[in-house]
Amino acid sequence: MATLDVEGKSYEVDEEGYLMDWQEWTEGVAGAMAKEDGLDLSAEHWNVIKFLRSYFEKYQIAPMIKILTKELAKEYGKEKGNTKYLYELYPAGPAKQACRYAGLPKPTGCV
Amino acid sequence: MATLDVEGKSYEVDEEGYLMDWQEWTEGVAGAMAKEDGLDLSAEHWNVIKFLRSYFEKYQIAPMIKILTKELAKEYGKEKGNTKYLYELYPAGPAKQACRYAGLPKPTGCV
Amino acid sequence: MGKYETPMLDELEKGPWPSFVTELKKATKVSPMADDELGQLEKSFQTKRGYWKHGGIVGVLGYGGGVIGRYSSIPDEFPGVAHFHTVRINQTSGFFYTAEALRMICDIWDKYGSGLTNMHGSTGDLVLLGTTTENLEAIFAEYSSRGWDLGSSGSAMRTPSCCVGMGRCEWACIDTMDFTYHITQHFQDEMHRPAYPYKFKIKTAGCACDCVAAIARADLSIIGTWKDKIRIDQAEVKNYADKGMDIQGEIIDLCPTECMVYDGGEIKINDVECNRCMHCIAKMTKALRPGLDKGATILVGAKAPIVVGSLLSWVLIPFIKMDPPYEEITEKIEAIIEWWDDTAKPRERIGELIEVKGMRPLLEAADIPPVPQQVKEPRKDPFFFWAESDFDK
Amino acid sequence: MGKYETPMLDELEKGPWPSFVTELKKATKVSPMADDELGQLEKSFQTKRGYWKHGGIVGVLGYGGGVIGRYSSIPDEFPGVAHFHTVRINQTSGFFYTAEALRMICDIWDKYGSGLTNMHGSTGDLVLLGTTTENLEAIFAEYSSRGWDLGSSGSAMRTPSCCVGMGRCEWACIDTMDFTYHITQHFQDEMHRPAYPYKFKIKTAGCACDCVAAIARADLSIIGTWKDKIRIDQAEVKNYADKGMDIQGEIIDLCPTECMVYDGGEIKINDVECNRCMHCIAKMTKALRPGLDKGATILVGAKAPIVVGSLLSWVLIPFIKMDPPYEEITEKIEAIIEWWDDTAKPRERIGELIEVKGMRPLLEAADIPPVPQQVKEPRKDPFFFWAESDFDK
Amino acid sequence: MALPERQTDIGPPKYDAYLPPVIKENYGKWKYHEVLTPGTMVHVAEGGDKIYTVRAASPRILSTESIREICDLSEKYCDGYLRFTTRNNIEFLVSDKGKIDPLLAELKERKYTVGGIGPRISNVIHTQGWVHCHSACTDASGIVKAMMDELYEYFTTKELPNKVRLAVACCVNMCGAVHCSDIAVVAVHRKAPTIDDANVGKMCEIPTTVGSCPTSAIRPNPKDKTVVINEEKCMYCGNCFTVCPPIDIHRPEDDGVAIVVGGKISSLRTDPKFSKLAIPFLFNEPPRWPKVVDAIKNILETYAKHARKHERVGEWIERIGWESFFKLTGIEFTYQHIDDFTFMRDTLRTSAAFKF
Amino acid sequence: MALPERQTDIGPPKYDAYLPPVIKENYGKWKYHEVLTPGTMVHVAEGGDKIYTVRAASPRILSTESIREICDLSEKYCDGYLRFTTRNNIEFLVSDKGKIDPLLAELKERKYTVGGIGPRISNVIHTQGWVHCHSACTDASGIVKAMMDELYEYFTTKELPNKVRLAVACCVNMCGAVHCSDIAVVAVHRKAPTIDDANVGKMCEIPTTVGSCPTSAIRPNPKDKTVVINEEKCMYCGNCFTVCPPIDIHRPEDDGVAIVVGGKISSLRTDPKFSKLAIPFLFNEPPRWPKVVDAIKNILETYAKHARKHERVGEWIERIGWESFFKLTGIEFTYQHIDDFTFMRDTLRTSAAFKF
Ligand code: SRM
Ligand code: SRM
Ligand code: SRM
Ligand code: SRM
Ligand code: SF4
Ligand code: SF4
Ligand code: SF4
Ligand code: SF4
Ligand code: SF4
Ligand code: SF4
Ligand code: SF4
Ligand code: SF4
Repeated sequence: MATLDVEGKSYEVDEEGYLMDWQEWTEGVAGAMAKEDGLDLSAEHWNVIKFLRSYFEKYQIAPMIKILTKELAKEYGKEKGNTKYLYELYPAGPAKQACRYAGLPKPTGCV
Repeated sequence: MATLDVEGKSYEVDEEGYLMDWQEWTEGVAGAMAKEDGLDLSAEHWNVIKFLRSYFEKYQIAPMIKILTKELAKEYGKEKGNTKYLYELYPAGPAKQACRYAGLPKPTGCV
Repeated sequence: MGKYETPMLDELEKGPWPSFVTELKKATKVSPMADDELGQLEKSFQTKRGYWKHGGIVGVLGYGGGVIGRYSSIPDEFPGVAHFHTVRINQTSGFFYTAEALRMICDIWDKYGSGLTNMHGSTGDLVLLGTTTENLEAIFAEYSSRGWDLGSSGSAMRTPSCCVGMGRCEWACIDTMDFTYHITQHFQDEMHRPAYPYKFKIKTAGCACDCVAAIARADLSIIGTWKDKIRIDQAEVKNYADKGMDIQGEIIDLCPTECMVYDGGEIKINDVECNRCMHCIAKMTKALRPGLDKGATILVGAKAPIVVGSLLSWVLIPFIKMDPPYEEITEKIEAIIEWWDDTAKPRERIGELIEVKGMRPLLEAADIPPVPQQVKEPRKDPFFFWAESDFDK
Repeated sequence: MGKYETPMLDELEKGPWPSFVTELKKATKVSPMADDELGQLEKSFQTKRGYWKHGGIVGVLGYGGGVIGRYSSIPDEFPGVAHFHTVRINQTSGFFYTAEALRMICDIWDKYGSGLTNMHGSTGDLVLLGTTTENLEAIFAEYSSRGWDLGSSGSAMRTPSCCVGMGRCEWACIDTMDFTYHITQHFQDEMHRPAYPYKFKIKTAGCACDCVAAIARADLSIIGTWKDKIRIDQAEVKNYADKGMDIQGEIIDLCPTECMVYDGGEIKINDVECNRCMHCIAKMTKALRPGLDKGATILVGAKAPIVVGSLLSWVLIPFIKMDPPYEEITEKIEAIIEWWDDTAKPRERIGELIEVKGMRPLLEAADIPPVPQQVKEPRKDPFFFWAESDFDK
Repeated sequence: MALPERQTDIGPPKYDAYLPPVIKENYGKWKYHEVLTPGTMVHVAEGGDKIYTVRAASPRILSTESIREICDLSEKYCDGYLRFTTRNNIEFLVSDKGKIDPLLAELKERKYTVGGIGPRISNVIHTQGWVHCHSACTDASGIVKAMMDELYEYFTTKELPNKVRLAVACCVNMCGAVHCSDIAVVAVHRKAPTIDDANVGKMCEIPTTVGSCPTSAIRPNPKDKTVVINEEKCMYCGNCFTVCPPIDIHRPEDDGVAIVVGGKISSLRTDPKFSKLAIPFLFNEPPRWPKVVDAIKNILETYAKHARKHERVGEWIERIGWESFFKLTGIEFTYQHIDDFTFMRDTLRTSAAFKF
Repeated sequence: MALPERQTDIGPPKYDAYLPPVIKENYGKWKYHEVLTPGTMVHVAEGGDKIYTVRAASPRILSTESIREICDLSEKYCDGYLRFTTRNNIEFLVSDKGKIDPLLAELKERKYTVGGIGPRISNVIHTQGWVHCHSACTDASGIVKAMMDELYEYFTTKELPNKVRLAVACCVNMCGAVHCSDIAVVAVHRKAPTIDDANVGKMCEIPTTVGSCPTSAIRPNPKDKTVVINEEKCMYCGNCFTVCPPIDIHRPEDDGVAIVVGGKISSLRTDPKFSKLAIPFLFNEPPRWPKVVDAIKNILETYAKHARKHERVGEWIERIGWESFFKLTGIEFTYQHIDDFTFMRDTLRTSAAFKF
C-alpha cells in the first residue's frame, strides 16, 4: 500500500493517491498532495477544498459539480461559477485533484 | 352534538356514541357506555378494552382483529383467541362495542 | 307533489329510460324517509354535493357487518334521513327469485324501511336502502327467520357472486351457482364477523365471457374453462354459412391464436394452439361448444384503483377441477386467504400484497407450482431472487 | 509460447470465428503489457473471476474524462497490467476511416500502449485498451495534435454516435453523420469536463430500423422519419412480384396498420394510417421509399437496468426538422438537458428522473405540447394532477 | 309485536328453490341460444326444452311498489319466476312460448324498456352517488338516467359492432367496473383536501391517514396532533378523506367527472383491458349533465361508425391507435392523459412507429 | 523526445475526409441496395453509381497488427477506405466491382469470416468481461467466441426468418444492448455481497451506497460507520459494489449467466421490445461455456424451425405465446421467471385465455 508522508505522519493512499480513510485528512494532507503535483494552493484553491470538505462532512457524499459551481458563484462571484474556472484552478479536474486534496473517497463508477 | 355524561363530566360523542376525542377517555367512559348497552363489564371485557387502548396509544391505530385475537390467545389461553369469543363478550362486535368502549376513533371506510 | 319541491329531479322523470326519481317518489307512499331522501337529493343536485356523513358502525348483534350506517349531515333540514342505513341481504346464486320471495322481502322492508332497494348492489347483495338503527334487529329477525341472511361488509369475506351459469347458459364449464352457494356457506363466519386485513371478494363466471366481471372485481376470480377439444357440429357450421355468415372474416380471422381453418365447408381447430378465448364459440353457438374435460382457472388480485391503481386478477392456477364437494378448490382458497390474512397490513388487498411480496410466497404457501400460464411474459430485468432451496436442485 | 501458459485461452484460438485470443497474442509482439493481460485473463478463466480493481481516476490535464483508470488487483503476479487504463478516442461519424488514419492511430498506440484496441466500444468510441498513467499526456498530445480528440466518460455528455445514414443508406431521412458531428462539436465542454448529474448519451439513427440502437441505448434518441407519403414505384412492385415475392403475405399482411392493399398489380397505401414502421420499405427497397418531407422523432430516457430496470426511450417530439444548422433541434436538446441537469439527483439518468417527476415538467421546460404520439395509451388510473394554469383554459 | 326468532349464519336460501322447472330439469344441459329480438332470447336444451328470456331495463333503484309490479308480471307470464342480471336488468323467464307476446305487450303498455341483449348497450353499472354515499362527487343515477335517455335506442333497437359496457362511478373508489368498461364515467376532484386540524388528532388514526396516500403527500405533524398535505403531490384521490373524517375533499365548484374508454372484461379475442382516460374533466351539470352525455354519445357513435364487426371499443382503438382515436373523436389531448403513476413506464411510447 | 502541441476540445475529425469519393458524390442520394451474398451488398445511387460493401467479422478486440492488415487490404481493394459497423464488423467499401472477387479471395485466404448481411446472425454486441472490467462476472469475449464458433454458419451462409441480434453483457450494468436483443447472455450473481465493514466508513459515500440499492436492502449502520445488507431483500445486482469498493459481490462458485430472449430495437412491424428471461442461470464454464452455447443454439434453432418469414424472435414468441415458447424449447419455467420488480403488474397474466 502506498503512503503519503506529511509532517512526520504517514497516511495510507491508494494507487492514485486518494486517502484510504477520509477521516484522517488534515490541511497538511492537501498541501502535500498539491506539492506532489507541483501546484501552489492559493486561497481560491482552498475555497474549493473547504467547501468540498464541509459538504462531505455534512452529507457524506461529494457534491455534484453543479452544486460546487453554484456555491462558488454564490460566494465568490458569477465568473467563478463554472467548470472552466475549476479546471483553471485544478487542471487535472475536480475529481482527480480537488476531491483528492480534500481527502474525499475516490469517486466510483460512472466512467 | 350528543353527549355522554359520566361522573358529572360530559363527553361529546357522535350519533353512534363514539367519543369525539379519543384522548378524553377514562375507564368511567367505558363503564357508562356499557351500562347504556345493558352490559356488565367483566374482567374479560376489560382485558379487551385495555389491550385496545394500549395498542392504540402505542401505534395510533386500532389493531386488526387478528392481532387482537392473537393477543387474547397468548395472554388468556387459546380458546379465547377467536372471533367467537369476542362476539360472546361483545355481541355487537368488536368495532361497534369494544373499540367504542375503549374510546378509539370510529373505524372508517371499508363497509 | 311531495314534501319537498324537486324541480331538478323532476326533470329526470322525463325521457324514455326508467327513472330512479319515479322510484323514489313511489317509495314516498311507503315511508316518509323517501320524502326526505328526495329532498336531500334535490339539494345535492342544486348545490352539486352530497350530504352524507362518513359511514357509521351499526349492525345486528353477533354480526360485525351487513349493514352500512349512513347519517345525513343536515339532519335538521331532512330529519327523515337523519339515519338512513342500508341493509345488505345475501342474494340468491344467479339472482333467481320467485314472486313470492320478493313480495315477502318487500313486505318486511315496507314495514321497517324506506321502501327503496337496489336490485342489486355491485358486489351482488340485494340492497335495502334506508332504515334506522332501532329497526335493524327486527329486520334481521324477520328475514333470517324466513331463511334469508345478511350479506357482508367491512374487512371480511364479501358476499360471493356469480353469473347465471348452468342455470341458463350453454357455455357454463362449471356450476357457478352451486359453487357460489357452497362457498358462501363455507365462509359464513368470515362473512359476518370481519377479521381480515381488508375486504375479500370471490366471483365465479362459467366461462371466459366472464359475465360477472370476476376478473375485474374480485380478489379471487374463478373462470370456467376446458382442457380438451372444442366440440364442432359441422352441419351447423354449414347452416351458418348458408345463412350468410362470413365465417372467414368473423370467426377465423378473429381467432387470436390463428388455430382455426375453414375450407368453405368444415372448420378445423388445432386445439393445442387454442387459448380458449371463447370468441368462435360465442359467435357460432350452435356449431361450436366448449370441450368436455371442464374445470376452472383461478385468478387473484383484482381491485379498484385506490391505493396504487386498479388491478385485474392474475392467473394463479391455470386449471383445477370444480366438482362437488369442491374439496380441492376450497382448500386452495383457504390456503390463499390464509397467506394473505397472515401477511397483509391493514387495508391491504391481496393484489396489493402480491405486488409487494411477489408471487412466489403465495405460490409456495398454496402449494402451486410456477408455470408459464401465470405470466403474459417472463420478467424483463435481470434482477431476481434465489432461495437456498433453488440451489439444491 | 508467450510469457505465461494459457491452455484455456489457447482453446479459444480453435474454431472458425475470429479469435480475440489470437489478437491478444499478436499484441504481445508490440507490448509486454499484452503478455500480462493474457496471463491474468487465463487466471480469470481458471478461477472464474476477474482481477481488476474498481475504476480509477486518471486523465489528462484540463479534461475530467476520456480515460478509464484500471489497475490489476494482483499486480505482483502480473506487473504488466498493474496499470492498464483505456483511452477513449472519439470515433468519426459513421465509423468511416482511411487506412492512413488508422495506421497513424496504430503507430501512436504501439508507442505508448498495449497494442490492443476495441473497434469500437459500445458507446461508439474507438477504445485503446491498456496503458499506464504516465503515458496519458503523451498519448493525448500525439492524437490531438493530429486532429483526434478524446471521447467521454464520467458524469458527462457521452460520445455521440450514429448509423451510417446518408453515407451509405437509401433510407436515411436525416443526415445522421453530419448531425452527430455537429452535436459532438457543440457539446465539447460538456463531454470533456463532467458536470452533469450522471452520464448522458445521444444516438442518431436515420430511420426506424434504428441501426445504432438509439432507442435502447441513448438518453436522447433521434430517429429519422417522414411526414408525407411513401414513394411507390409500381414498376418495381411488379418486378418483385415477377421474381416470385409473396407480396400479400410478406408485405401487406405484415403491415401493422393494415393500411396497404395489393390487388395483384399495384400497391396502394393509405398514408394517413401508416405508422412509418419501415417494414414494407425495408423488404421492398426498390419499390418503396420514404416520403420527402423528412425530419426526426426525438425520444428520451433509454438506459440499462440499474437501478429500476431497463428503459427504452419515450417519444418526446414526434416530428422535428433536422436541417443544418440544426438550430431548433439543438435548442430543444439543450432545454431537455438543462431540465435534467437542474432537477436530477446524483446518478439519476433522465429516464429515471422522468419516472419520478412525470413527463409534464420536461414538456413544459422544453416547450413541447402534450400530444397522443407521446403515449402508447393514455393513463389507466383516475389519479391525475391539475396545475392552476389548467383551470384558466 | 313479537319478532320471529332470529337465525344466524344460515347464508342465503339455496338457489334451486327459485329455478323454474324447465331450468331445474335442464340445469347444465343447455345446448345453444338464439337472440330473437334485442330484448328476447331463447335457450335450447340438449333434449329440446326451451326457456325464453325477456329482458327489461331497471333503474336499479327500485321501490317495493315496482318490485311488486314485476312480481305480478312474472306470476302472470312466468309462473312467478324471474331473475336479475349482473347488470341489474330484470329477466322474465318464460317457459311458455305463447306468453312472450302478451308479456311484451303488457311491458310496453306499462312503459317498460325492453332490450339490452346482443351487440348493443345494456344497463349501466353504477353506484350510489348523492343518493346514499358520503364519498360521492357526482350523482351516479342522475348521469345514468341522462345518458340512457339519449342512448335509448342503442338499448332497444340499434345494433353496434359488439356489446358496449357502460359504467358510472361516483368517486375513485369505483364501486362499479369503471376500470374495465368500454365507456365509463368516474367522478374526480381537482383540489387537495382541506384539513380540520383540531379534529384530526381526536378522531383519526394518524398512521392510517398517512399511509392512505398513494403519492405520499401526507406527513404527520405530531406537534399539532394533525397531518399536513403537500398540495404539490396530492392528486385528489380522497383516500385520506375516506379514512379520516376531518379531512374534506368535496369542492362542488371544482369537482366533476372524467370519461374513460376502452376497457373490457371478457377474454374473447383479446385480453381483458383497463379503461384509459379519454376526457380528464367535465363539470357536474345536474340534472342532465349535457356535456357528459354529448361526450359519451360522440365516442359511442365514432366507434359505431369506424369499428369492425365484433370489435369492442378497446379493440377498435388498439387497432387504429390512440392517436387516431383522439383525431376521430376530436377530443383534446392534455397533460393529464400522460400517465405519471404506476403504469407510466409501460404506457409512454417506446417506438418510432406511430401515426401523425 | 518533445511531444507535439496538444489541442483541446477539437472533437473528432470531420467524417467527410474519410468518405470514398463515390460516397461523397452520392451522399444522401442512395436509391436502393441489394444483398448479393451473405457478406456482400451493393448500394445504388439515384444516378446509378454503386458502392459495394464486403463485410467481415471482427472479434472487436483488435491488435494493431490486425488493424494494419485490414488497412492493407483496404488500400489494395478500396483505395484505403473502410468502416466499422455499429455491431463491430469491418466493412470494406469497394467502388470498383471488379475488385470484389479478388478481395473475397484474399479474405478467404487470410481466414477472414465474411457474412452477417441480411436475415441471419451478425456480430455479437458484447462488453469487456474479464479482459478489462472490475465488475465482470463472466468473460464476454470468451462466450462470444464459443458461441460464434458454434453458430458460424448462421453468419456466413444459413438464412433465418429475419435478423437475429445477439449480445453478451458481463454484468447487469449491461454495457451492450442485451436488454433489447433477440437472444442475449447477461452475467448474474446469486448471493448477497459481503462487506468489509472496516473500510466502508473510510472509503465510501454512505448515502450513495444506501441509495444505490434497487430494493432498499441496504441501511446505514452509523454506529460502526458502515452499512448493513438485508440479505432477504438483496437480488445481487451489484450496484452497491459499483459505488462502494469495500463491498464485494464476486463469488465465482455461485456466479454465472442468464439467457434472455425476444428483444428488438427496430420499429418494423412491432414496437421495440425488451428481452425477457428465458434461462435464469447457467454456471460459468470457461473456456467454452458448453451449456450456454447449447442453450442459445436450441433457442435459435427452435425459432428457425417455427417462425414465419420476417418474424423476429420476439415477434415469433408473442405470436405463439410464452407458454408455447417454454414448451417448444423445453426450457424449465421457474419462480425466477415471474416478475416481482417494476414490470410485475403488467406481466402477470390477466386473462382467462392462454394455452395449456
Ligand atoms: C353499495 C356499493 C355500491 C353500489 O351502489 O352498488 C358500494 C358502496 C360503497 N363502497 Fe364499494 N360498494 C359496492 C361495491 C364495490 C365494488 C364492486 C364489487 O364488489 O364488485 C368495488 C370495486 C371492487 C373492489 O372491491 O376493489 C368497491 C370498491 C370500494 C372501495 C375501494 C376498495 C379498494 O380496495 O380500492 C371502497 C373504499 C373503502 O373500502 O374504504 C368502497 C367503499 C364503499 C363505501 C362503503 C364508501 C365508504 O368509503 O364508506 C360505499 C357505501 C355507499 C353507501 O353509503 O351505500 N368500495 N365497492 C356496492 C356494494 C353493494 C353490495 O354489497 O352488493
Ligand atoms: C467500454 C464499455 C463496454 C464495452 O466493452 O464497449 C463500457 C464499460 C464500462 N461501463 Fe458501461 N461501457 C460502455 C457502454 C455502455 C453502454 C452502451 C452504450 O453506451 O451504448 C451502456 C448501456 C446504456 C446506458 O448508458 O444505460 C452502459 C452502461 C453502464 C452502466 C449502467 C448505467 C446505468 O445508468 O444503468 C455502468 C455503471 C455505472 O455507470 O456506474 C457502466 C459502467 C461501466 C464501467 C465504467 C464499469 C464501472 O462501473 O466502473 C465499465 C468500464 C469497463 C472497463 O474497464 O473498460 N456502464 N455502458 C462501453 C463504453 C465504450 C465507449 O465509450 O464506446
Ligand atoms: C345475463 C348475463 C349473465 C348474468 O348472470 O346475469 C349475461 C348473459 C349472456 N352473456 Fe354475457 N351476460 C351478462 C353480463 C356480461 C358481462 C358483465 C358485465 O357486463 O358487467 C360481460 C363482460 C363484459 C366485458 O367484456 O366488458 C359479458 C360478456 C359476454 C360476452 C363477451 C362479448 C365480447 O365479445 O367481448 C358474450 C359473448 C357474446 O356476446 O358474443 C356474452 C354472452 C352472453 C350470453 C349470450 C351467454 C349465453 O349463451 O346465454 C348471454 C346473453 C347475452 C346478452 O345479454 O347479449 N357475454 N356478459 C349478464 C347480462 C347483463 C345485462 O343485463 O346486460
Ligand atoms: C451497417 C449497419 C449500420 C451501421 O451504421 O453500421 C446496418 C446497415 C443496414 N441495415 Fe441495419 N445495420 C446495422 C445495425 C442494425 C441494428 C443495430 C444492432 O443490431 O445493434 C439494427 C436493430 C436491430 C434490432 O431491431 O434489434 C438494425 C436493424 C435493421 C433492420 C430491421 C430488421 C427487422 O425486421 O426488425 C433492417 C431492415 C431489414 O433488415 O429488412 C435493417 C437494414 C439495414 C440495411 C439494409 C439498410 C440499407 O439499406 O443499407 C443495411 C444493411 C443490412 C444488413 O446488414 O443486413 N437494419 N440494423 C449496422 C450493421 C451491423 C452489423 O454489423 O451487422
Ligand atoms: S360467463 Fe359464460 S357461462 Fe356464465 S353466463 Fe356468461 S357466457 Fe354463460
Ligand atoms: S376459442 Fe378462441 S382461440 Fe380457441 S379456436 Fe375459438 S377463437 Fe380461436
Ligand atoms: S437506421 Fe435507417 S438510415 Fe440508418 S443505416 Fe439503418 S436503415 Fe439506414
Ligand atoms: S411503413 Fe409500415 S405501416 Fe407504413 S405502409 Fe409500410 S408496413 Fe405499413
Ligand atoms: S364509487 Fe365512491 S361515491 Fe360511489 S358508492 Fe362507491 S365509495 Fe361511494
Ligand atoms: S386526496 Fe389522495 S393524494 Fe391527496 S392527500 Fe389525500 S390521499 Fe393523498
Ligand atoms: S457489462 Fe458490467 S462487467 Fe461488462 S463492461 Fe459493462 S460494467 Fe463492466
Ligand atoms: S447487490 Fe444490489 S440488491 Fe444487493 S444489496 Fe447491493 S445494491 Fe442492493
